Amino acid sequence: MADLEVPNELRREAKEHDMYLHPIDRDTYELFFGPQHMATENFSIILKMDGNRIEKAIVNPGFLHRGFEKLAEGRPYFTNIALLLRICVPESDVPENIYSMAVDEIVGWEVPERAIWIRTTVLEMARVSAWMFWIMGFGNEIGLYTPGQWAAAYRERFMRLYEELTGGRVYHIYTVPGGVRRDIPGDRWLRQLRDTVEYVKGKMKDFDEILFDNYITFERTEGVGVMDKRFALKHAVTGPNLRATGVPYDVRKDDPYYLYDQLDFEVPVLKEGDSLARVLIRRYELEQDLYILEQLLDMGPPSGPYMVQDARLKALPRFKPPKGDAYAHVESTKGDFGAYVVSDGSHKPYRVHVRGPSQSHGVTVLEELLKGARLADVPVILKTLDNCPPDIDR
Amino acid sequence: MKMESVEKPRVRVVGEEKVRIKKSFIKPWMGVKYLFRKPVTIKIPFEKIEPAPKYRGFHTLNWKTCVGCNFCGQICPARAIEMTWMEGEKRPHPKIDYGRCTFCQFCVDVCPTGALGFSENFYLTTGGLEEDLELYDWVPIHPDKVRELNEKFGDYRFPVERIEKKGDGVYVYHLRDGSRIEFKILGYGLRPPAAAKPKPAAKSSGGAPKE
Amino acid sequence: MIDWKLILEVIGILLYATFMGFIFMGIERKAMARIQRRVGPPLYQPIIDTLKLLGKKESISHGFIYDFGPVFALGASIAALLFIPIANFQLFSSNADLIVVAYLLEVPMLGIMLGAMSSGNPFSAVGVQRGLLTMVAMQLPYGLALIALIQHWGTFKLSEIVALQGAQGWSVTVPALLIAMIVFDIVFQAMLGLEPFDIITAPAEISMGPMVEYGGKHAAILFTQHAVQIFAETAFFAVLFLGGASNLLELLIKQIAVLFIAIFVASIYPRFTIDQAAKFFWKWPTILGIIAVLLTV
Amino acid sequence: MDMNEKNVEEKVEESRPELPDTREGRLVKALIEKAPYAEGSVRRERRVEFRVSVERIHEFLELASETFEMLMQISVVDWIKEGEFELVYQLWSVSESVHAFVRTRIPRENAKLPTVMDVWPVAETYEREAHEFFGIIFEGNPRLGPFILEEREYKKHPLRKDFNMLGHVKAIYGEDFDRYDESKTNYVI
Amino acid sequence: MSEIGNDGVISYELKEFKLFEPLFKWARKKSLWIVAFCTGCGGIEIPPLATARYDFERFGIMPNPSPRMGDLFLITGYVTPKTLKRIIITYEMMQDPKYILAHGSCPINGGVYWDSYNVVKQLDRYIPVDVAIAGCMPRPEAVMDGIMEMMRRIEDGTADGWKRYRENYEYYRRNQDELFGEGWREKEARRWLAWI
Repeated sequence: MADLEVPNELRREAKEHDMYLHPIDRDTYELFFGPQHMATENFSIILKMDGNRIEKAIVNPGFLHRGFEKLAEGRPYFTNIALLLRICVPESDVPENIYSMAVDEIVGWEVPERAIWIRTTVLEMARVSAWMFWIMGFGNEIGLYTPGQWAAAYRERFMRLYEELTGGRVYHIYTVPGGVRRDIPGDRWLRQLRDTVEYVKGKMKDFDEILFDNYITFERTEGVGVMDKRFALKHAVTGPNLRATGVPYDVRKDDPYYLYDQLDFEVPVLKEGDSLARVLIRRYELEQDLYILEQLLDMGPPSGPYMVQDARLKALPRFKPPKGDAYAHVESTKGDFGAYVVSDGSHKPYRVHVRGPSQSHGVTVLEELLKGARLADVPVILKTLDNCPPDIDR
Repeated sequence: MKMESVEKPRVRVVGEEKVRIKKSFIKPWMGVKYLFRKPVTIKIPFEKIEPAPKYRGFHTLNWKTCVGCNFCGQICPARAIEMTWMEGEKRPHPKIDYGRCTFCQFCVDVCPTGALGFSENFYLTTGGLEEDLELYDWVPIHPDKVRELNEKFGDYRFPVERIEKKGDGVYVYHLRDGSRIEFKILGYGLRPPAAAKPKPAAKSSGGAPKE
Repeated sequence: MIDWKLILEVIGILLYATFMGFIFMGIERKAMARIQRRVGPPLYQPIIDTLKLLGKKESISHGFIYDFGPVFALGASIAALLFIPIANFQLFSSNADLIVVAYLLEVPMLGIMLGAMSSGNPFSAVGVQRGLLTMVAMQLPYGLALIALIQHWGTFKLSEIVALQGAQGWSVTVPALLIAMIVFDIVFQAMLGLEPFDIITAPAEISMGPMVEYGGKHAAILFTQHAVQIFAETAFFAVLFLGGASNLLELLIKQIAVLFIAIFVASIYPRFTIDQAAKFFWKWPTILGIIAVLLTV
Repeated sequence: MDMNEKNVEEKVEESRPELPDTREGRLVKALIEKAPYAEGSVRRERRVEFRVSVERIHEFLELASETFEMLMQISVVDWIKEGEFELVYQLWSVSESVHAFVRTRIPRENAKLPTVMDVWPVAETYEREAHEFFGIIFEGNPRLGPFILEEREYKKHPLRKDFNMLGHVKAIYGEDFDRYDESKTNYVI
Repeated sequence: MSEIGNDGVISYELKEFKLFEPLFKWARKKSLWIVAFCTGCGGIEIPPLATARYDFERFGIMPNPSPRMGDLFLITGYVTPKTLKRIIITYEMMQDPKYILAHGSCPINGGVYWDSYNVVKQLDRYIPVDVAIAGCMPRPEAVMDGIMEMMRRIEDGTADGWKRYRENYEYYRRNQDELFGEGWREKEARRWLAWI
C-alpha cells in the first residue's frame, strides 16, 4: 500500500480539497476507522498509525448531517419538535426539552406544575435508558458482551413505559412548548415506573460485579485518554467527562431547571480524568438517577393541567411567539445540551442552534486524546467520552 | 423579575471514596448464574406483543365528518398530507404518504372535527419495487373498519393489502379481508379541481426498473 | 499395501470431528446466549452458516497465497487431529507425538496469517501482527505446562500418557499438574480465540482482523478449520489432563466440560489489549508454569 | 420555581444601562470596568449579555475568559434584512454559574473576524462549522474548509438565509423528487 | 461464475453447486448476517433486536463487522449523500447473494427530511431495495417482520435485488453519477490515495 506512487498534482489537489491532509511517511500506515465499523456509529476517524500507536487522528464527521437548523427555519414552532428530537437519538427527550424550554422563555409561559413534573420524570427516564445503552456500548467495545445484553433488555422496560406515556418508543414527540402532549395514563403507569426503577436498582449489583468491578475493565481503562482540568475547561468538555477531571459542574445543580432544585442528589467528582474515572462517574450517576426517579415518584405528580392555557394555541400551525431569543440547556448523559432559539415574531423560528455535547468532546478533544494512544484504546476512548455523532453533524 | 431569589444551590460533591470501587478477579464469575435462569427474550414473531394503547400508528379517517380544512396539512412537519378531491365527496380528504410521515400525530391533535384519528397498527412490509411502494400512499379508511380487521386477524398490520391503480384516477384498495374500496381521485389541492380531469400519469422515470 | 481400515477410520474420525466441532461452536454460542439471558441460536447454526458461505458467489481473490492460506490451515488442523488418540482410535503415532500435536495445533494460525497478509487490508495486517505476538507470548507458559506434564509422566507419547493416567489417576489429581492445567487452560483460551484473548479478531477494534477480507468459500473453509481445531484442542486437553477416554461418549463429556470453562471465562471477562496480554502471559502463567515444572523435578 | 418565565415588558426594562445589585450585575460591572468599549446588561438570573464591536471582540473575549471558563457555542444568526451576521458567543462561567451572550455584528459580504482558538482551543470546531454553514472567515483558524458537508453543499453555505433549499433539492434530486405526487411541494404552510 | 446461457439469459445459479441450490437457499434463509453499518437513526432499534429482549440470533441472524461475509444490509433510516457513497461501496464489496432492507419512511420518499439538502430522497434509484418497512422509526417487531418477509422472499426467489443491480447496472450507475458527479469513485479513491 505504501509503495504506491502518488503524483504531486494529486497531492496538491487533495491538499486543496482538505487542507489538513498531509502526505504520510512510508514507515507509517493509515486506517480508516469507520464509518462501516462496529465501534463507531456512522462516524469516521482517519488514523495515522505508527506500529500500534496513533501518531495523528483526524475526525471526519458529517455522515449524519441533515441540516436540522435549516429545516427548523422552515417549519412552524410546534412541528419543529417532531424534527429536532432526532438530533440525539438515544435520549431524544433532551432536544425536545431544550427547545421547549427556550420557546417557553421567549413566550413567557409559566409551564403548569404537572407538566414540569412529567418533563422532569421523562428526562430522568431518558437518562437512565441512555445509561443502559451506554453500558451496552461500553461493554461491547471492550469485548464484554454479557452486561450489554442485559442492559439493553432492561432498557426495554423503560421503552414500554415511554410507549404508554407518549405513544412512541424512541421518538416520543412528547414535550412541546407550554407543557406536554398527553397526561399520565393513570396510576398504573406510576406503579409500573416504580416497579421498573426497583427492578433496575436490583440489577445494578450484577452490572457492578461483571462490568465495573472487573479486573480487566480496570486494566483497559486506567490511564487511557487522560485529560486534565484546564484542558477540559478550555475545550468546553461537559458532563461526566468534565466531572472526571475534578470540576463539579452539573447543569442540574448550577443552572437548575424544572424540579432539580428540590431534588436531592449528589454530583460525583474524580480527579484523574482518565477513562476509568469517566466510567466510575457514569456508574455513580446511574445510581443517582434511579434515586432521583424514586424521589419524583415519592413526590407524586401535582394535580392540574398538563398544558398551558393560552388562546393562541387554538390555531396551532399559526402560533406566533413575540420577538426575542433564549438559550436553554439541560444535563444529558453526554454533557451540557443547549439550544439557542431566535424568534422574529413570525410563526417559524428565525434561527435554532443546538449545541450538542459531542461537538466539543467529539472533534478536537478526541483528536488530542487519540494522539499517542494504542489502536485498542480507540473504542475505549470513543465510548468513555460517549461520543454521539448526530450531535456533531446535526 | 426575582433577581436575588434563590441563592446558587450548593453543588453537593460526593466523596471520591464513594465513587471508587475495588477491582476483582473473582466477582465477575457471579454472572454465570444466569446460565440456569429463564431468558428474558420475547420470542417475536411467535409471541405477540400488544402495542401500548394509543400507540401512534397508522391513521384512520372518518370520511363523513372530515371537513377538508387542511389543518392537518398545515401542521405536518413532513408535508406528507395532501388534500385529495374524490368523486362523490363534497370536501377534500387528506391523503397520507407513509414515505414521509413521522407518526407525530400532530395532524390528529389539530383536527377540529376529530375525523382524523390513529390506530395502533404499525406493520407495513412490502417489497422494494415501485409498484409495491404504491401502498405507502393512501387515504385513510374508517376507524371501525380498521378495528374490525384487527379483531379478525389479531395483528396490527396495515389494513390495505394492495392498491390497484386503474386508469382515469380510479383507485381500488384491496383490504385484507377481501373487500374492496373503489373511488376516483379528481385532483389535489385546496381548491376544487376545475374539471374531473384525470391525474397525470404516474411518472415512470423515478422508480426502480421492473423486471 | 493400502490399509483400508485406517483410511476408513480417518474418514470417519474426520467427519465426526467436523460435525462435533460445529456442534461445539453451536454450544459455545448457545451457552453464551443463555448467560446473556437470551435464547440463542440452534446448536446446528454453525453448520447452516458454513453452508451459506459455501453457497456464496465469490469473485474476490488476492492471489494464490490468499487462497492457499485457509487450505493450509485446514490441513494443519486435520494433521493435528489425526495424531491425537481419540478414544480408542490412535490413527497416527510417533515417539514424540505430544510435541507434534502441540505445535501442529499452532500451525493453522500461521496459515490464516499467511492468507490474511496477502489480502492487503490494513486491518488484516494489524490482526496478523497481533496474532503473531500472541503466539510468541503464549509459547512460554504453553511450553512450561507441557514440560511439567512430560517430566511427571516421563514420556512424549500421548497413548502412553493416557495409559499411565488410567493406571495412576488423572493428571489433575497431581498437585503440580493441576497448576500446569491452570496454565494450560489460560493458554487454551487464547488458542480458541476467546475472550479475554480474542485480540486477533477483536470486532470492535479491527473488525475481525485477519478474517476481514475473507468471505464466501474461503470463510467456509476457515469455519470448517475452526470446527476441526476446536475439536482437536478440546480432545488434546482431555487427553493430557483428564485421563483421555476409552470411548467417544466419555471423550465428548470431557470435551464439553473443558469447553464450558472456556465459555464461562469468555462471557465474563473483557478483552485484553495486545501488550497487556503479552505482559499477562509472561507474568502469572509463566510463574505458575515454573512452579509446576519445579514441583515435578 | 421555574426560571423560564419572563415577560416581554421586563426584557425592555432590563436593557437599560443601570445594573442591578446582584451577582450577575456585579459581574457585568466588573467586566465592563475593564473593557469600557463593551455594553453589558443582565437579562435575568444567570443570563448576562454583552455587545462588543467586531474590532475588539478578540480582546474582549480574552478578558472575559478569566471569568467565563467555557465557550459553549458560537451561534451565528443571519439578519439578511440588515445585511449583517450576528455572532453570539455563548459563554459559561463554572465558578459563577452564569451564562453570557457576547454579541457582535459583522457585515454579510466579506465576513471576516479573528479566531478565538488561542483563547479556547475548542473554538476551532465551532468556527469550522460557522465557516462551513455561513461562509464567515475566521482569520487564524488553519482548518477552515469542508468539515461536515461535502464540497457541493459547502460552496453554497446552506444555513444562509438566501440559500434556496427547495431549489437546491430540485436541482440535485430532480423536479420529481417526490415519489407520489409533485403538487405537495407547491403549497405554502 | 455467471455466464450467458444458450437462451441469452444470464444465469446466476452456481454452476458447480447446482445440485445443492435448494440446500443453499435454505441455509441463506436461516443465516442472514448483517453488515454492521449503522447508516441512520434507525440503528437504535437494532440493539434491542440483537440483544436479549428480542434476540434475532434465534434465526441465525447476527451482525458481522466485515462486509465480505455479510448478506443483509440494513439501511437504517435516512441516507445522506456522504453516507450513500460508502453504502454503495460497501454494497459492492458484499458478495452475492446480498439483500437490502430499508427501514422506515426516509428511504422511501425522503421522510421528514423531504426538503433537506443533504438527504437522499428515493434510495431505490441508487441501489436496489428488497424489502421496505414503514414506521418512523419502525418498532423492533416491524423490523423483525421485515426480516421474516425477507426470508420468505429468499425462499421463493423474489429477493433478487443483487440480480437487478447487475442487470441494470447502467441505470443505477447513471443515477449515482448524476447525484455525485462523474467520476466520484475515482475522486474519492484519489483523495484517499493522497494520504499514502
